[in-house]
Amino acid sequence: MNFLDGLLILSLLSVIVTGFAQKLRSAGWLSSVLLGLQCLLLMGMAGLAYGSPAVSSSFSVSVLGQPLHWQFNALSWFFALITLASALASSVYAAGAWGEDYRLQGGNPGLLQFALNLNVFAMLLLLASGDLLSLFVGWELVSWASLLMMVLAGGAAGRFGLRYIVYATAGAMAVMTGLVMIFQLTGSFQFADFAAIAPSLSNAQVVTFTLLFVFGFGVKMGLLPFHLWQADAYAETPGPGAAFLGAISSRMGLFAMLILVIQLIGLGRLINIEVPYSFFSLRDVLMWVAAFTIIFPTFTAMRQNDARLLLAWHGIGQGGYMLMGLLMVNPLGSAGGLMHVFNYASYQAVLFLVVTAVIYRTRTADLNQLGGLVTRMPLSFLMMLICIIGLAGIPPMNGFVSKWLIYRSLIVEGMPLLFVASVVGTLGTILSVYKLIHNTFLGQLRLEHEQIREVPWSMMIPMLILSAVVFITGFLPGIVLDWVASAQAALGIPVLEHTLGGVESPSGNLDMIWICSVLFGGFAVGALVFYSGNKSRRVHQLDNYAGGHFLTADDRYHYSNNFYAGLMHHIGHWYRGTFQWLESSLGSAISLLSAATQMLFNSFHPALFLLLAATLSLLFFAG
Amino acid sequence: MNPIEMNPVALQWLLYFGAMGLIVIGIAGVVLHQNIFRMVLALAIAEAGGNLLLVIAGFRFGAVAPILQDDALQTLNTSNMVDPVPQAMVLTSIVIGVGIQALALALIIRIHQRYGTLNMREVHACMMVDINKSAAVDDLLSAQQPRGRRPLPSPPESTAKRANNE
Amino acid sequence: MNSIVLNIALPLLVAFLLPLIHASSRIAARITGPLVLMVMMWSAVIVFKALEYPVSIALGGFLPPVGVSFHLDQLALLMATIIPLLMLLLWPYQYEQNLREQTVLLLLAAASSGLALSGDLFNIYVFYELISVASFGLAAANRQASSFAAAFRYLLISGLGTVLALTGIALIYTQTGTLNLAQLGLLSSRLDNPLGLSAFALILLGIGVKAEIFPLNGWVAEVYSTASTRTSALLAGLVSKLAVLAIVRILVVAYDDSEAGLMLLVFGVLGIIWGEFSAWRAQDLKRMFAYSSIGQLGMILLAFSIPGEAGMFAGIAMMLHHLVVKPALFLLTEKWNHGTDSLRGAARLSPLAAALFVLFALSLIGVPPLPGFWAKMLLMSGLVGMDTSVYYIALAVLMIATVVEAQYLIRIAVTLYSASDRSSELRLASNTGVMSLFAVVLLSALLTLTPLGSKLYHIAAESSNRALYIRTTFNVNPTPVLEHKNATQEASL
Amino acid sequence: MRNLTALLFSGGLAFLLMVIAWQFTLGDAPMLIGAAILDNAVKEVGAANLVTSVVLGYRGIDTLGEIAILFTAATATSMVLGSFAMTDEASETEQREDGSILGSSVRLFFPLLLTLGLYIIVHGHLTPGGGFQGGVILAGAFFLPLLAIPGRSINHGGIALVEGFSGAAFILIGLTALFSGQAFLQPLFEHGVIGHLFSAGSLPLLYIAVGLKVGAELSGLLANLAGISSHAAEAEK
Repeated sequence: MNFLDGLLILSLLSVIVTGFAQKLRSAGWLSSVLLGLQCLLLMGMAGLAYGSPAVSSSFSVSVLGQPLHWQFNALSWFFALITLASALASSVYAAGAWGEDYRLQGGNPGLLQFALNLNVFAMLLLLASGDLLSLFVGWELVSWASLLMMVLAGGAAGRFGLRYIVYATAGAMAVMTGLVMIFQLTGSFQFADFAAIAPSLSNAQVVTFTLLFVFGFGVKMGLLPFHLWQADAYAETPGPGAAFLGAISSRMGLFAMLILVIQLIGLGRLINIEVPYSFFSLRDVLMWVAAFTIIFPTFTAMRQNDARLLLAWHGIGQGGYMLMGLLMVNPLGSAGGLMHVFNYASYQAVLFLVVTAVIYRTRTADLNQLGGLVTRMPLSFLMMLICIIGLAGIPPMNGFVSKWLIYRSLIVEGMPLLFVASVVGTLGTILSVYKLIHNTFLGQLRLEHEQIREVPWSMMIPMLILSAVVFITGFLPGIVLDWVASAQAALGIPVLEHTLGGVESPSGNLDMIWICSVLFGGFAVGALVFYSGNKSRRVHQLDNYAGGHFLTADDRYHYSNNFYAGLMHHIGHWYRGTFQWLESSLGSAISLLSAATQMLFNSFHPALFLLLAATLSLLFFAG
Repeated sequence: MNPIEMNPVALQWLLYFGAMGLIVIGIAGVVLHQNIFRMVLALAIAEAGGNLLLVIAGFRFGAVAPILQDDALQTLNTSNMVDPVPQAMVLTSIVIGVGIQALALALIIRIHQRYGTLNMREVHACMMVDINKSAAVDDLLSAQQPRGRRPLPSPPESTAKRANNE
Repeated sequence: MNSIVLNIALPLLVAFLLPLIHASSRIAARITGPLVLMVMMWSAVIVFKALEYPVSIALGGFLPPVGVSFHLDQLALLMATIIPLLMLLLWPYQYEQNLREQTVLLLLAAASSGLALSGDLFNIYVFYELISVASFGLAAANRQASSFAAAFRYLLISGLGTVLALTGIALIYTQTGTLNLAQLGLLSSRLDNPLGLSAFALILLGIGVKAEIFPLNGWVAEVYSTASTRTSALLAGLVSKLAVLAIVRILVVAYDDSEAGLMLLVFGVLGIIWGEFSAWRAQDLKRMFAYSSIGQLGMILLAFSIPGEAGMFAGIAMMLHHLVVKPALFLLTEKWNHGTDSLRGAARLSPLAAALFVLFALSLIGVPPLPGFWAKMLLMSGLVGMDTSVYYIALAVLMIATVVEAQYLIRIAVTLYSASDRSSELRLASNTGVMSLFAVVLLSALLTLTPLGSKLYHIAAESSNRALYIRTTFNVNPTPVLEHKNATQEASL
Repeated sequence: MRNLTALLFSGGLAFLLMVIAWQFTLGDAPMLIGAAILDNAVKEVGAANLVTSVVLGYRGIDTLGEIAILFTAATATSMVLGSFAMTDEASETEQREDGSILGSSVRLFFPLLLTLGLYIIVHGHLTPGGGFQGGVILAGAFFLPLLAIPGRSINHGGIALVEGFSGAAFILIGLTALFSGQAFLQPLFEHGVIGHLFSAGSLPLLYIAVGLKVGAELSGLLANLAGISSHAAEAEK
C-alpha cells in the first residue's frame, strides 16, 4: 500500500461518497475535503518531481490475459498536481455561496461535485496508466466523465454534450484502432514492448500510428479541424465545472499524445519522415496544425460576445502552444510546452471563476451588458488582470515564461514562419483578453449594477490562491521548471537546465527575478511620481462629462458592441465559418445516407432484395 | 415414354430445368405480384421446385423406389434402389411447406378482414400508418422530414370565414 | 450425455399436451411452462458441468453419419442453457389468455435447443423451420392488424429464404451425398468450389433471414415494432443468435479456409452500415433498437468472418453481449413506445429505467470497462490481425458505425435526462425488475471478466477446431478439449 | 422499374442456377449415407419401406420436428384466427340448405376415406405411404362434411385430445427407448418378419402416432380456415 494506491482508492471512494451524498447540504465541503486529502497524498509522492523513481501501484488486473497496471512518474505527477489543484479550487468555489445560489437556480450542486470527483478519478486513472490498455480505459473514462459534467446544465448543454461525445467517440475509435494494431504487432499492451519495436517500424506504420493517435487524442485537445465541439460545450458547463474542464480536461489529450507519440514513437522518427512532394516532415505538419490551432480559435475568441465562450475558444488556442512546444526537439521548447500546461491551467481556472463570479453577481456573461465593475468587484478585477496578463504572455506572470521558452526554441531551431504564426496568435490573445477585461470591468458602470458587491470569501479564496500561483510561478519559475525537468526526464527527452529564476542554457538565458525586479522598480518609480505629485481627485464612477456636457448613466457611451470594428474591417471577411460548414455538411451527408438506408426498410416489398442478394451472391461464387 | 429410356442429357435438362425453373418462377412470382394471395401461391411453387431438386438428388438410372416388395422381399436386394434419404427429406419439407402455407392463409384472411385489401402496396401503407400511429411518430415517408411537429399555418381569414358561413 | 435430448423432447411433449393440461387445470397449465424451462436449464447445466470434452450423441442409436447426431460442445451447451434462461426471463407470466402463446414459446424453446445442438444439416434446417413458424406465430400474437401484416411479410421473406436454404441443402446433398456436418467437413474439398460455395451462399441467405442479414431484414423493424416487446426481445436476442450460430457451424466445419467467410464479411459490413445509419434517423425507440440490432448482428457476422479462434472468440463474446443487452433494451420500450421527442424528462419519473438505459447504451457503444468494450476490442483486434485491406475497410466501417451508434444512443440518453417542458406521462417501465436482472448479468460479467474471458476463449478454441468436431462426431478417440494446445496457455486476445 | 429489375434478376438467377445444375450429372448420386442405409436398413430397422426406416428410424428427430412444425402452424393459425368458439358461432348462423347429393356422397365417402387413411398409416412401413399421407387422407375425411354439410362443425375438443396424445405418444415412445438405456427415438421391440404387418419394431406405432397427429392438425387447420372465412364473408355482408 503506497501513496499511489492510497490516492486511487481515496479517489474512488470520493466518487462513491459524493455520489451517495448528492442530496446533502454539505456535499460540497465534503467533496472539497476529500479532494484536499487527495492533494495531500499526491504531495506525499512529491519526491517524483525531484528525481525519485516511478511508483507502481500494488494492484493490477488481468483481463483477457492482458495485465492492466498503474504507475506514477514525474510526468503523471505533474499533470495530477494540476488536476487535483484545479479540482480542489473548483470544488471549494462551488461548495460555498455559489453552490447555494446554484441550488436556488434549480441546479444540483451535489451532482456537480460528484461529476468533479468522477472526472478527477478518471483523470488520475489515465495519468497513472502503466500500459496501453489501462491508458485507453482511463481515456474513455475521462471522455465520458466530462460528458456528464457538460450536460449538467441541461437545455442547450445536452446538444453540445452530444456533439462532444460524437467527436470523442470518433477519437476513441481511432485510438483503439491504433492500440489493437500495436497489439497485433507486439502481442501485448505494455509500453516497453511497443518502445522496443518502435525503431523497427516502417515509415508507413509510423505515419499510421501518428495520424491515428494525433487524431484520437487531438480531438480531445481540440486540434484544428476537430475543435468545434469544445468552446460551446465548456461554455455551457456550470461555472466551476467549466473552470476545471477548461483548466485540465483537454490537456489529457496532450498527456496521452506525449506518451504515445513523443515517448514511444519518438520525435526522431517523425522528423525523418518526409511528406511526399514537399519539404515538410511529418513533425512539421503537426507543428503547422498546432500553429493553426493557435491562430484560428484565438481570433474566433475575439469575436465572441459571451465571456465564457471567449475564454473557452481561447483554451483551444492555448493547446496549440503546448503541442508546438512539445514537438520541438530542443529542451527549451518541450519545457515551454509542459510548463504552459501548468501556467495555462492556473490562469484559465481563475478566469473562468472570475467570469462565474461576475455571472453570480450580475446574472449575465454577455459582454455587451457589462462594464465598469472594477469599483464594485475590485479584487475580482485584480485577479482577472493578473490572469489575462498571464494569458497574453506578458511579464511578470508565469505565462510569459512558458511562451518565452517556446518562442526562444522556435528561433533557436530556425522556424521563423512558425514563430510569426505563434506571435500572430499571441496578438489575437492580447486583443481578445483586453476585450474581456474592458467590457467587464472597465468603462461605464451600468446603473443596474451599482449596488453589487464583491463575491463572498468562499468564492474569493480559491481565486486568490490560484492568482497567487500565477504571480509566484512567474516571479520564481524555477519551482515549476523543477517539475517540468523531471517530467522531461520521465519522458526521455532532453532536460532543460534551469535556475530558480529561469533558464540558463546555451540556447538562451532568462532570469525572471531580475526582470520582475526591474519591472517593479519601474512601477515603484511611477507610483512615487504619481503619489508625490498628489494631483489626482477621486470622483464617483457615474460622475462623468464629455465635451463639456454631463453624461447621465442612461447615456450609453461604453464602447462594447462591435469591438475592434477597425480591425474587423480588415480581417472580418476571413471569418467564413468554414469548419462549421464542413461539420454541418458532414451531418447532412450522414442524414442523407441514413435516409437512403432506411429506404430498404420502408420498401413495400422486401422480398425483392432477397432476389437481388441471391442473384448477386451466386454471381459472386458461380459466375 | 418411360423416362429411363429417354436420352439422359435431355432428361437432365428436363428435370434440372424444371426444378430450377420452378424455384425461379416462384421467387419471381413473389416479387412481381402485388396480390398477397398470389404471393403465397408463388411461394408454394418455389417450394415445389426445391422439393423436386431434392428428389433429383437421389435419382439413379435404372434404380427403383426404395421399398421392398414382392420378389425383393425375398431376396432383400437393395442394390438397385434410389437413395431413400432425399425422399424422407422431401416428405419433411412438404409438410413444413403445408404448415407455412396454412399460417400464411390465416394471416391473409385476417389482413383482408382488417385492411380490406389484398394488395401488398396498400397493406404495407396501412401497416406503416398503424406502426407510426402506435409509435406516435410522423410518417417517415412524408416529405415533412424536419423533426418536431410544426403547427399548420392558420388558414387565411377569408377562407375561415367562408367555412363558418357555410 | 444422452439426457440432453430431454431439452427437446420435454418442451415438445408439454407443448403437445398443454391444451389438455389447460382443460383440466388452469393453474397447472400456468406453472407447467416455467417448470419445463427450469428442468431444461437444469438438464443443460448438468450436462455442461459433466462435459469434459466434446461429445457426439447419436439419435435413434444410429451412428453418424448415417443417423442424425447431436454435437455437444461447450458452445452448444452454453446456448442450451441460455435458451431456457432467457425464456424464463421473458415468459409471459402476467397475461391471462396466453395458452397458445405459451405453447408456441415452448415449441420455440425446443427448436432453439435443437438448433444449438444439432450436427446434421437437414436437422438444422428442420429446427430452423420450427423456429420460423413459432416466430411467425409470436409475431402475430398481438392480434393487431399491423402485426398480422408484419407477420405475413416476415413469413413471406422467411418462406423464400426457406426455399433458398432447401435448394442449398439439395445442392450439397447432390454434391456430397451426405448431410452430416462432420462428414461434410471430411469432404470439404468437394465443397470448396463454385458449386459448394453457391450452396453455402443459398443456405446463408436462407438462414440469414432470421439472423437479420443485410438485405433480408426488411421485416425486422416492422415485426419488432408491432409484436409485443417480449417477442421482439426474444427474436432479437435469441433467435437471431441461433441462426448465426447455425451458419457459423456450417462455415467452420464444412467451409473452413474458403471464400465463404468473405461472404459473411460482406454481409456483415453492409448490415452494419444499413442498421446503424437507419437507426440514426429512427424516431421511435422500438425501431431504433430494431435497426441497431441489425447493425449489431452485422458486427457479429463480421466477427465470425474472421477465421480461426480469434474470430470465434470475438463472435461469441459479441453474441453473448448482444444477447444480454438487446432484450433488456427492448423491455425498456414496453412503456416507452413513443417518439423519441416525447421521452424528454422521462428520467425524472422513472430514474431506474433511465439509468439502466444509460448502462446498456454505454455497453452497446463499447465504453470501457463495460463488457461491450472488451467484445468490441476482440473484434477490432481480430480484424487488424487479418492484416488484409478488406478487413481494414471493415474496421473503418465499424469505427464509423460506432460513432453513429454513440450519437443516437446518447441522444436518447440526453433526451431522457433533459428537463421536461410539460408533465410527462411516461411512468416507470413495468419490466424494470427483469431489466435489472439483465443489468446484474451484465455487471457480474464485468466483475468476472477474467475467468469469463478465459472460459469463452476455451469455448471458442473448441468450437473453431474443425478437426476436433469431426473426430468427436465419428467418436474416434475422444480427446481432451485442448490437447493440441499448451494446456497452461492463458486465454489471450 | 421494379418489375423490370425483378425480371432481370430472376432471369439472372435462373441462368446461374442452371449453370450450377449443369455441373451435376443426373443419376450419379454419390449415395454416401444412402448406400449405407440401403445396405443396413433391413438389418437395423426391419421395415420393408426403406423410406419409412429413414423417416422414423435414421431421421426420426426430423419427423418429430416436422410434426412439431405442423402443430406450431396449427396453434399459430388458431392464434391468428381467434378462439375455437368463433367457428361455432359461425356455423350457428349458417342458414344454407344441405344439398342432398353432396350430403349423401359425403356420408358415403367418409367411412371409405377413414378406412383408406388408416390403412395407409398402418401399412406405412410396408408400402408407399405412411403417417403423413394417411393423416392427410384422414383430415380430408373429416373435412369433407364440413365443406358439404353446412352447420356441421368439428369437435375441437376431440381434435385437441387426439393431437395432444398422439404427439405425446411419439415422444413417449422415443423417451421409453431413452430411459431403457438406449438412444432417444431408437426403434424398440423385435423386428419381426420383414414384410409382415407386425414387423419393424415400434415403427408402426410411431407412424400411427404421426398419422393421427397429422390428421388432427390438418383437420383443425382446415376447420379453422373454413370456419373463419365463412364468418368473414358473413361479416362483410
